Amino acid sequence: MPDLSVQIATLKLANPIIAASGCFGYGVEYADVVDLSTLGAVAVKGLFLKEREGHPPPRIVETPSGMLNAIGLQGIGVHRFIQEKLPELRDRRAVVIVNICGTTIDEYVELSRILSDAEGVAALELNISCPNIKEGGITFGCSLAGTFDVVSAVRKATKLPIIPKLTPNVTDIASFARAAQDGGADAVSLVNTFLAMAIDVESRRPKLSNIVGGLSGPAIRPIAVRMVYECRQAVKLPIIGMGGIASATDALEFIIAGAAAVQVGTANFVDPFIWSPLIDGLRDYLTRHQLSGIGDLVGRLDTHARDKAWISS
Amino acid sequence: MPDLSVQIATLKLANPIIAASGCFGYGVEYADVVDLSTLGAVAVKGLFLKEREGHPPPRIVETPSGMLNAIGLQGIGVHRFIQEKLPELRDRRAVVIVNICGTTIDEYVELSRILSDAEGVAALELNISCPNIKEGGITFGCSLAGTFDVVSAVRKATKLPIIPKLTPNVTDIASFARAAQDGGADAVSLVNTFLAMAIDVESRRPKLSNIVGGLSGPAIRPIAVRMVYECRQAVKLPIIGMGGIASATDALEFIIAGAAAVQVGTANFVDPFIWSPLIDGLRDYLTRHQLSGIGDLVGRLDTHARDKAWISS
Amino acid sequence: MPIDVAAAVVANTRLSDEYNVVALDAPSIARDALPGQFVMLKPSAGTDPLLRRPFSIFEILRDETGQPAGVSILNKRIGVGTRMLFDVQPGSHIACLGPLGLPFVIGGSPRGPDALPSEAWMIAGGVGLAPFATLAEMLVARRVPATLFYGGRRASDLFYVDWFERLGVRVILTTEDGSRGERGLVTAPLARALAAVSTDRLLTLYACGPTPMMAAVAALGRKHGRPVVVSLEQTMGCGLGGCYSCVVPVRRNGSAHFVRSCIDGPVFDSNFIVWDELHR
Amino acid sequence: MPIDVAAAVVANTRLSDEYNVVALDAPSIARDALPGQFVMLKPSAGTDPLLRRPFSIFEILRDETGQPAGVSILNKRIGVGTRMLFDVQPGSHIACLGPLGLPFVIGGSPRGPDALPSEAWMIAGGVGLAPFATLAEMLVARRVPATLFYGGRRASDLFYVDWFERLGVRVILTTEDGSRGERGLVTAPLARALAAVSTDRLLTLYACGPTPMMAAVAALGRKHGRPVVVSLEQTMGCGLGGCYSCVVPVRRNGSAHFVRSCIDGPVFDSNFIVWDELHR
Ligand SMILES: Cc1cc2nc3c(=O)[nH]c(=O)nc-3n(C[C@H](O)[C@H](O)[C@H](O)COP(=O)(O)OP(=O)(O)OC[C@H]3O[C@@H](n4cnc5c(N)ncnc54)[C@H](O)[C@@H]3O)c2cc1C
Ligand SMILES: Cc1cc2nc3c(=O)[nH]c(=O)nc-3n(C[C@H](O)[C@H](O)[C@H](O)COP(=O)(O)OP(=O)(O)OC[C@H]3O[C@@H](n4cnc5c(N)ncnc54)[C@H](O)[C@@H]3O)c2cc1C
Ligand SMILES: Cc1cc2nc3c(=O)[nH]c(=O)nc-3n(C[C@H](O)[C@H](O)[C@H](O)COP(=O)(O)O)c2cc1C
Ligand SMILES: Cc1cc2nc3c(=O)[nH]c(=O)nc-3n(C[C@H](O)[C@H](O)[C@H](O)COP(=O)(O)O)c2cc1C
Ligand code: FES
Ligand code: FES
Repeated sequence: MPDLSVQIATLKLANPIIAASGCFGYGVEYADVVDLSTLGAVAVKGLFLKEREGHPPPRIVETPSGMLNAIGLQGIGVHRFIQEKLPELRDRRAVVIVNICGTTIDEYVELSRILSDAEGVAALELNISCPNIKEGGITFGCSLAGTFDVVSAVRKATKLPIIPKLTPNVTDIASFARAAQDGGADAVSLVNTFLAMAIDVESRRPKLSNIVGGLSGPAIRPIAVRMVYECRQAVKLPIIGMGGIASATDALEFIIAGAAAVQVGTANFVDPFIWSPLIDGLRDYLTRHQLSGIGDLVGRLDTHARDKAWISS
Repeated sequence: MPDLSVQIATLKLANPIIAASGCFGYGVEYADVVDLSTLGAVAVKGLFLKEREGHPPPRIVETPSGMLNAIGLQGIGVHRFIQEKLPELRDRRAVVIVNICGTTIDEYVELSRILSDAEGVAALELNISCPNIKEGGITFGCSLAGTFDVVSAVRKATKLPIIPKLTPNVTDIASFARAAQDGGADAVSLVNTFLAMAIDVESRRPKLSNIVGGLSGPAIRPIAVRMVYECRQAVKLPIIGMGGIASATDALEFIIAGAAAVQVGTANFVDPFIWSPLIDGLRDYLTRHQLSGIGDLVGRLDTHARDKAWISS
Repeated sequence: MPIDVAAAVVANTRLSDEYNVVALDAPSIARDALPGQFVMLKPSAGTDPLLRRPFSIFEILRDETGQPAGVSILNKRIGVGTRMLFDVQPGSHIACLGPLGLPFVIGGSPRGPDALPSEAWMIAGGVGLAPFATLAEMLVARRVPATLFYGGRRASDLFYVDWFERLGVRVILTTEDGSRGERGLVTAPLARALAAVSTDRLLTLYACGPTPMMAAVAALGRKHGRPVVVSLEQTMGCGLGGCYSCVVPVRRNGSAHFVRSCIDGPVFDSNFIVWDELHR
Repeated sequence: MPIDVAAAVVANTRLSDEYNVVALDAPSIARDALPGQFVMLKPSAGTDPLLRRPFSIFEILRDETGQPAGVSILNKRIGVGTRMLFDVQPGSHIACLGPLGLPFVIGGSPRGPDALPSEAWMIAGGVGLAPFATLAEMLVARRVPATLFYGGRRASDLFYVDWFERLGVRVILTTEDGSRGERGLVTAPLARALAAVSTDRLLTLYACGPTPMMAAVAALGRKHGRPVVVSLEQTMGCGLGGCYSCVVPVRRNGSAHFVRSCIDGPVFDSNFIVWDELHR
């Protein structure tokens, strides 16, 4: 039986399959359809200190093999999360990664402190990459100094593993992975959504109330895989890859490109029962390829045959 | 009868529909299936000074609602183009935009000089954004100074309209549009393809011989529309928009977002007879909406209703 | 507890060139489904279109022995997914997730019989008829006198009228062009009836249809002091509370909040909806 | 001049659980098609899968009066698009672009009869049979004695053998498991036959199948001084020369160049192909 477990600092995952933040509610919504303890981890919906109502609808639009969202981080805030959701997640033995968002470094720090004291939080994912809100988040995620500053400030505030989540809307994502590493991150996760928009041509209005939103789903997978591959070459940190994963094969693409674990977001909307086929698919692959553990596969892209250029000038 | 014509400096298009570079051969390949003179223009395959063999196959991979390509700019070079292809394009009364690529600024300048002397070239598109070749091109396209330098050098060498083609693989594409404008461009075209990759998980090899390639097709459309919208707000230059256009509705999205004209690439592979439905579709829309010309639509996105935020915090 | 089945298409019955009924083989969903609940259907395999589409459970289909064998949906062709369902071939399979959402409440609890209304009026606009076939069956089973106010654009947009009448439901029809029933909107006969009905009748209104229609029914209900239960239609990414796409503005403790209509709805007490802010 | 038609599926004939023949109503393509040409089919509407797939024209279908009425393709299910074609419903429509590519040459020109070979051998591996039905008809029509060397994995992978024999083609079969014909690869009987045939026969070989098979046939042809014409299968984005995805390495004036196999092929003189560099 091959070993699917993954260790990232103190974060121990039974398998590399994580429910992506914002695509799995607070986890408890899905307790009826999937045994939460069978997932590698659950990354809960992005939390601010305070409650937020988010953007008015329309909040999503379907696009070719993808979707745009501009939810605007509606959420119950960290305190209600700890009171109302965390106990149930604990009872269900979910490995909980809390995705945190702030408008200032102090907010990230305060969130980290509060969550470090809460029982049942396994790691913090720093959302510095949400394209849908003007204030905060992305302003850190699009600046190397900002990324470094947030990460190093949070580093001082918590012993929990910290995982900055990187935006793909940058020229050189690998430099952001490096900034995160330098700031003391335990891993990086990527990618968040691509800033995008859709227009209703009859009314000539944006289809989203927020005008722009984030593109996710299979459409973005090839770009996300490339970004994981680039980060793999730039940093030693474990990488948590995501973007359009909808099958075990897709997950394996990310792992072979360099991801130690993966997250699945949009595909859960289409198929909330996707989890055990995903996990079984990884196990079957390892068995079929006679690999003893998933770690043997991470970053094992064979570019050898491709390195020889032929008549190409 | 609404007016579909578009004027960009001295470049006069009968309608805003342009065949995208690299997706329409040298134009002559399609003379059997479409009357080239009915297109707004034909952007021919990227040309270097010299002939190039390009990358070994596999050169394309299909992805969800998209495709990757790493052709590696195989091409006949500018001299053979002028001798072997341009006369036929002229005979067929095609409006020809030549897409030029160099590894140095001098090469762009030389190409511009050579093509300025050739009869039947209507404009130059500066490919500073091809993600598939290591040398040149993209090194200019990913640096603001590089973009400015190439454009201003070419500006001095030619009276032809020059249209730098921007890469989407940057944090802030609008700043590149500004650099192009500052350099003296007559328009900008965007987007080129997104750097991406796909892996065959069974062999653990990249699916493309070049390892990475460029993502095009409907998958990228929402990102491309957003980029056109951003550039529209940043520059006064006409914008030629593209990325995943496969219907008149798609073209209208770009136009309403701010594009004066559009290019169609990948969709031509799927449907080489797409051109007249596209052009007719634009005309029908204008008629239906009682607009006298396509210019009345450019950038006419109504964000009013969306500007009011409600209970969103 | 929702389940996902690859449901075989048992029949595709065209009702007009816009409407059809798709019968799906899904016994376990049929067994659990309650009136007002919905399913999420994947119109085609592959990633274009990517998302599932929500559909009210129209009928509970039964086998010869009367056991629940499947569900049908009443489909109106308005876009890419509903077109695929309009053209679906019997024998093919459709991923069907359900039952989802909160059901209609008659009286106290969705399952229990306590405090039934003395009368129930259903107000349907167009495809808004869909949730009322099962609701009508439940009302009739519990001996609640039921009326259906049913409006469409024209006579050929009205379906299952005989079916409701055979069940014992009083049906009042309107069409915008007057080709069947009263000419105009369904709210006109409804308004008259509300003015006429005795105030000591415990009357509940159930409305489903275009948002403006539901808003108008809600206003009429408020005016006449009658509870109005609505079934809202918002774009839904997941149907399970995961994405927060389907929110509707709901008044709670004085202030308005966005509430997920997939798990806290689609059925709502209309009094709590902030109608002016509801996306149409 | 290629055209694009929304061709109705006239029949979907399953030959095995992997192979089928799809008959398409496309008279204008059928009228123009020459042996060795291909069509680009869009397996489904929508953008997933996005691209068309290339298929050899297998048969020219004719109406009662003998007029060309359509084309069929011999489809082998290997991926998403070929699976859709395997499952395609008669009555549905498939976008079919063609005829495309350069046809087989017998003798001088594809249309003219000059300098016919005195004998033609077709070597087919698996689905590589596809272009040979129309070629065989043309050979027979021009009275060129024709032989088909046809190899598959097992007996159930060999199709249309009677059809070729009825046409007057000599058929030599091999299967990898020996369940029909000679056990082994098709190149074994071919090698023996090449060694045996009189050198004064003007013999041309036509090969289509897996790249290693075609390479082996090309090598045998070279060894025995016989011309070998191959029909190559490369991934094609457009089929019209627009994308440069389908290139094959061809020796020209001493050096190798990438040549588009959609418009400069798919049929090539094997001597010009740089077999070691051909993508498999
Ligand atoms: C709880 C609920 C029950 C419903 N019951 C029925 C029913 O019984 N019969 C029926 O015909 N329709 C019903 N609808 C509406 C139905 O879901 C839409 O008509 C359908 O999603 C449109 O899909 P499309 O691909 O044809 O349209 P497109 O416009 O191509 O769809 C694009 C996207 O918008 C969404 N969308 C578009 N219109 C609507 C809409 N009116 N409501 C919700 N989402 C929409 C789609 O789901 C998809 O995500 C119901 C909706 C909800 C929320
Ligand atoms: C000129 C020509 C004639 C052909 N004739 C036939 C025929 O008569 N019968 C038949 O069954 N097949 C034929 N093929 C092969 C057929 O095109 C592929 O089997 C088919 O494209 C696979 O599509 P898929 O979606 O099932 O596979 P996928 O692997 O899902 O396809 C992914 C992509 O790779 C391409 N691809 C995959 N395999 C091949 C291949 N072997 N050749 C070319 N492209 C490939 C697809 O077109 C698509 O773009 C021919 C190919 C060419 C080039
Ligand atoms: C509706 C929706 C809401 C999201 N909310 C969050 C969020 O709160 N925090 C976050 O870091 N990422 C959020 N994301 C991004 C996803 O976690 C993920 O990075 C992205 O969707 C790409 O993965 P996918 O293609 O598998 O969905 C959200 C995505 C979607 C579609
Ligand atoms: C096969 C292929 C080759 C291309 N070659 C070029 C090129 O030579 N020069 C260039 O500027 N862009 C090239 N492009 C990019 C296209 O012109 C266009 O910018 C991009 O594909 C997005 O548009 P689309 O989605 O309509 O294809 C190429 C794209 C493809 C798919
Ligand atoms: S549809 Fe996803 S939360 Fe309601
Ligand atoms: S398939 Fe596009 S050039 Fe040959």
